[in-house]
Amino acid sequence: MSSYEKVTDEIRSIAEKLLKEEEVEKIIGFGKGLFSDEVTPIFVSRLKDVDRLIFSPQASMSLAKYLLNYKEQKVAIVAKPCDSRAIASYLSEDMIKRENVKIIGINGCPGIEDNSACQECDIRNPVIADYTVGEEMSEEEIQAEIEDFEDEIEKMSPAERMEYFRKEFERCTRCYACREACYVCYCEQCFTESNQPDWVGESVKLNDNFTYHLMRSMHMAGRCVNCGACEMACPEGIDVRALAAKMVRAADEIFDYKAGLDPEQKTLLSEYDVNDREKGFMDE
Amino acid sequence: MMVKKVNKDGFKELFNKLKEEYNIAAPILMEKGKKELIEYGYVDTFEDIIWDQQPDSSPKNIVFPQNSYLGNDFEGHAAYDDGQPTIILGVRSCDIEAIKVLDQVFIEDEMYVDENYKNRRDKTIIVGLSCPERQSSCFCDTLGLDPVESDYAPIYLFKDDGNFWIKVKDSQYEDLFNGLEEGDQDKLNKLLEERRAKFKESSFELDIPIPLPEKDMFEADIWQEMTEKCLGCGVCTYYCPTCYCFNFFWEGEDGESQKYKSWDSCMFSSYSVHASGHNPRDSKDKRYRNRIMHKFSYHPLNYEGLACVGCGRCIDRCPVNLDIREALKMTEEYLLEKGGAESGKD
Amino acid sequence: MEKTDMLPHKAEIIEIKQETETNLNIKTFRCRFLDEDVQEEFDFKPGQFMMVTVFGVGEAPFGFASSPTEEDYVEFSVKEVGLVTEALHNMKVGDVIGIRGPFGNGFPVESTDGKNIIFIGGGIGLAPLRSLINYVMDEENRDKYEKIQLLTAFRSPEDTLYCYDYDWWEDVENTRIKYTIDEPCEGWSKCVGYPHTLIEDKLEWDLPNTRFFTCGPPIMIKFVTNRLKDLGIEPSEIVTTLEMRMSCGVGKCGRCNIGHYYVCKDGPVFTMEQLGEMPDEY
Amino acid sequence: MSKTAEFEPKIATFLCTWCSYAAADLAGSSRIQYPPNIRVMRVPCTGRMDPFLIIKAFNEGADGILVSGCHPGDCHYLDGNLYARRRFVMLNELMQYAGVEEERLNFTWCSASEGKRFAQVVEKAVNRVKKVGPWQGFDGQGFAREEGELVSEQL
Repeated sequence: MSSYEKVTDEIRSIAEKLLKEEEVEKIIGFGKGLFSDEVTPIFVSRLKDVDRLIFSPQASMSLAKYLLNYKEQKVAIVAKPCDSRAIASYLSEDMIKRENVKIIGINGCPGIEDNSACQECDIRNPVIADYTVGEEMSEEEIQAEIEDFEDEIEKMSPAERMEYFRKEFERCTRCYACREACYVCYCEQCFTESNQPDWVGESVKLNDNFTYHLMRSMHMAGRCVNCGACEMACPEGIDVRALAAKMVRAADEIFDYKAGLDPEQKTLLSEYDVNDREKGFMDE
Repeated sequence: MMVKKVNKDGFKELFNKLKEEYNIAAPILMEKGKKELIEYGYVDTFEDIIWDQQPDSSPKNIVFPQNSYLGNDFEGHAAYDDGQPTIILGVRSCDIEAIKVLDQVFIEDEMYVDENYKNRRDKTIIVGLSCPERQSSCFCDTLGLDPVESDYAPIYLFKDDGNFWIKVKDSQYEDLFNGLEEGDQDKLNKLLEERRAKFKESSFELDIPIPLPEKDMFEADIWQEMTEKCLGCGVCTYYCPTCYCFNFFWEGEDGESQKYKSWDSCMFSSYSVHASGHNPRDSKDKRYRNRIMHKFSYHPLNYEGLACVGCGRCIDRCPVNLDIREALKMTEEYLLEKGGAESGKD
Repeated sequence: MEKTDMLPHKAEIIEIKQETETNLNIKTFRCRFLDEDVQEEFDFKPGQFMMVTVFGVGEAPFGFASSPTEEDYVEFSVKEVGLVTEALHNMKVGDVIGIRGPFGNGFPVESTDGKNIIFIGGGIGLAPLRSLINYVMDEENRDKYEKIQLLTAFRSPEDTLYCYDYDWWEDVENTRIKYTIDEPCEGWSKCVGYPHTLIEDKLEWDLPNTRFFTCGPPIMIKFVTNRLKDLGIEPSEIVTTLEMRMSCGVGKCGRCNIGHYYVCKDGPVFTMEQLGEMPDEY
Repeated sequence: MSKTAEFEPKIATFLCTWCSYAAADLAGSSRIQYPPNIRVMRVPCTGRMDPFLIIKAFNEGADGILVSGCHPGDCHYLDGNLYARRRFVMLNELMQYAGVEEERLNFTWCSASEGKRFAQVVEKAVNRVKKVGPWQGFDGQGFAREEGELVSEQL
């Protein structure tokens, strides 16, 4: 696994080179604010700010979504392996232009502090990158990291699971930080804003919250890269990622499908295979 | 004006006495998934109350809950909850000033008084608390607030290590505290002065005209850069003690449909989108401009005083820690650069 | 008569007029309050608006289309665009809706005494103007004003509104009523073309002491007001009414603001002079 | 009768117009008896089935859902049901993981000639839903019911 300091230095040197040679106008990375020392996304366009770029255990946000604001500009982006999968899936959906993006991929990603997604992360090297930092992690090392992981919720009975999610979603204030942090959610008008048909009620009663999270998680089928940005963004500490992680595991087990592995890959639900398994059907 | 002084046990006794007639809300530790946050909640045991740390969210949801039931279509009169009155204990100056902003908008406006809010607010007694020390992201004194004491709360507490000083400014509540030992007013003032001096100098200076010049700021080109990392979610408005924008929603069919009022956020796109699809504020930088201008220009123009109390919640709870202090600094630089920021109405 | 708990009065629909059907679906609703003394006391100024509640569905702002002189009912016109408007369009005579209001500042009626008036209304924008037109054309008030001219603009002959008023408007003395549609269409003998192109040759626009009232789609308001300014009309004499997303109607819920002005409380009627000072956030 | 015997589940049923709806017609015209608990909604193809419709059906008080379309391979639109198949598998996984009992979610294929099979499918679905009892809503508050009959007639 690479160390944060080594990754930080390499990012800075690459960033300096890119800005000096004017290959890009802006570097999207992580850094500290002026007044607070929390590590959050920053946008470096001047050489003197290159030293603000940091990679630390707090670099939790998925930066890929910011690329949608710079479609016509040349930008570089610091990409954790999960972010690189998000970028690959954007490329497969023609949301961004490959020639406008320089990807600085992080090999052997050391993970994000108390981000439950990193415990089950099985892809720790970027799937697509122009430059890479840190040392690559071998498959064995990756498997060693996650072999003792098992999902607690899966072991519960349906009633216990329902109770668990009710207790979690009761606290939801519908601030939609999970939706805005997620690379998948870039719709112009979200289903939550539609009142014809009225999919989700506007109250923050448990039923509407539960429906909102269920419906949003259904969009994660075959597209979620399990980066945990939604969970890290939630001000109420809700286990938002649980349902989406189930989608990731289900796609892997049933259809042997992982999201965002390469830009040519089609998304899970936008193609089919004649002999797909019909798991859960009445007569299977 | 009456000053009482009690030790910890004396205050606990007072707490238990008050608990019979009042619901008491105070900062308590709330377990939120893997996070543990200090928030205002209804409390039964005195020991649960946390005094020395600024709560992670404000008492806004007690006086102005996220969903409040207004009434239904067959009775036609407003639904008032006739529960016990509430005491909110341990409210710091920033949150008291925030409630003052809500009162300005919903009660003190001569043209329109919001019954739903007024009914709830009249049954709430705010008990202030002198702020022990600055937290990482608060800057209330930069905006002219006095962290050590606010005169908007009828009752004010000063807690040093062992004792609770109770300063009762509103005579109607004096009988709640009779039978307690008198406190020496000068000694209390001395303690307040000491704490005020001890309040370490804030690292955040700000020199902007209030209200911010409307047209200059509107055409400023700083908003895009300022909100580059903003996700466009609604956390800053939902956890801001002075954000009071709301919307209505209905439940149930005709004949027994109920009308509710719920929080709304100017950071959401459906906040100002027209039926035709046109949206005067269609991107997050325009919305954040509206948010900053409402707090530092529009509210001072329509009412008086700022609609920001420098509590720092929008910084701490924001997923990307968008710092309102950085935004204000950029505004200050822009106005200085633009040559002599003339204050007052544009 | 300020009901301060944001709950509506109940009102019954007593008449529904289908204005247009082919391109846009516009109906005009005439309602009476169920509670007699609410109907008695209910008064409003032309240019004000009300929040109409469809119980169990939602609420939306509509300008008064009837004049305050028509005392025993209120009228408003609805174009079917969304949830509440569709629910309204599915209603029939006798159904009950909720009305909250009146809200907003309304047209500057008093300061228009003794002036010439020119109305330029486009599409559904004619609805709020109609409240003022019927008010000034009413025999009680007609003599307070000099010449009254009206230019109504619609997309096509099938999109005209309030046809049943045209004869009455034309009969009132010292008035000039012009109707226009966007493109020529056989069987249409009146004017053709966008309203801002017809001002010079179809209206006596240069009478001294004239006040202009215009309302319509934002694009039309922009062109008409710019053309009037080019013709040298004082911005303070060009009055329009704006449409914004609204919920409370009393300047509290925060969404309808332009700068620090709340369109529902400080508007919806503004003069071009006022709009000039405000940031163009609409 | 004891409470459970009384419980007559309401099953939101989405039938593809070319096969399963025709199968239902065939079952009816050939007088094949099957439980009356299903509330049929016709969809042009299971490919049109938006997962939200199923979640909304539960929010409107349905105790279970039954979705049936043409057998894979003979879809009128060639591959509508093939797309739908993956969607239903993932939706099924999600709903069960969220705590909805698997008996409430019934996905199957019925071709136009299988009137008998359609009746058996409905029978099986109704029994499966009866086994798990009335649906209490995602928030557990349940729905207004008068003696087992769901009040809100939206379904």
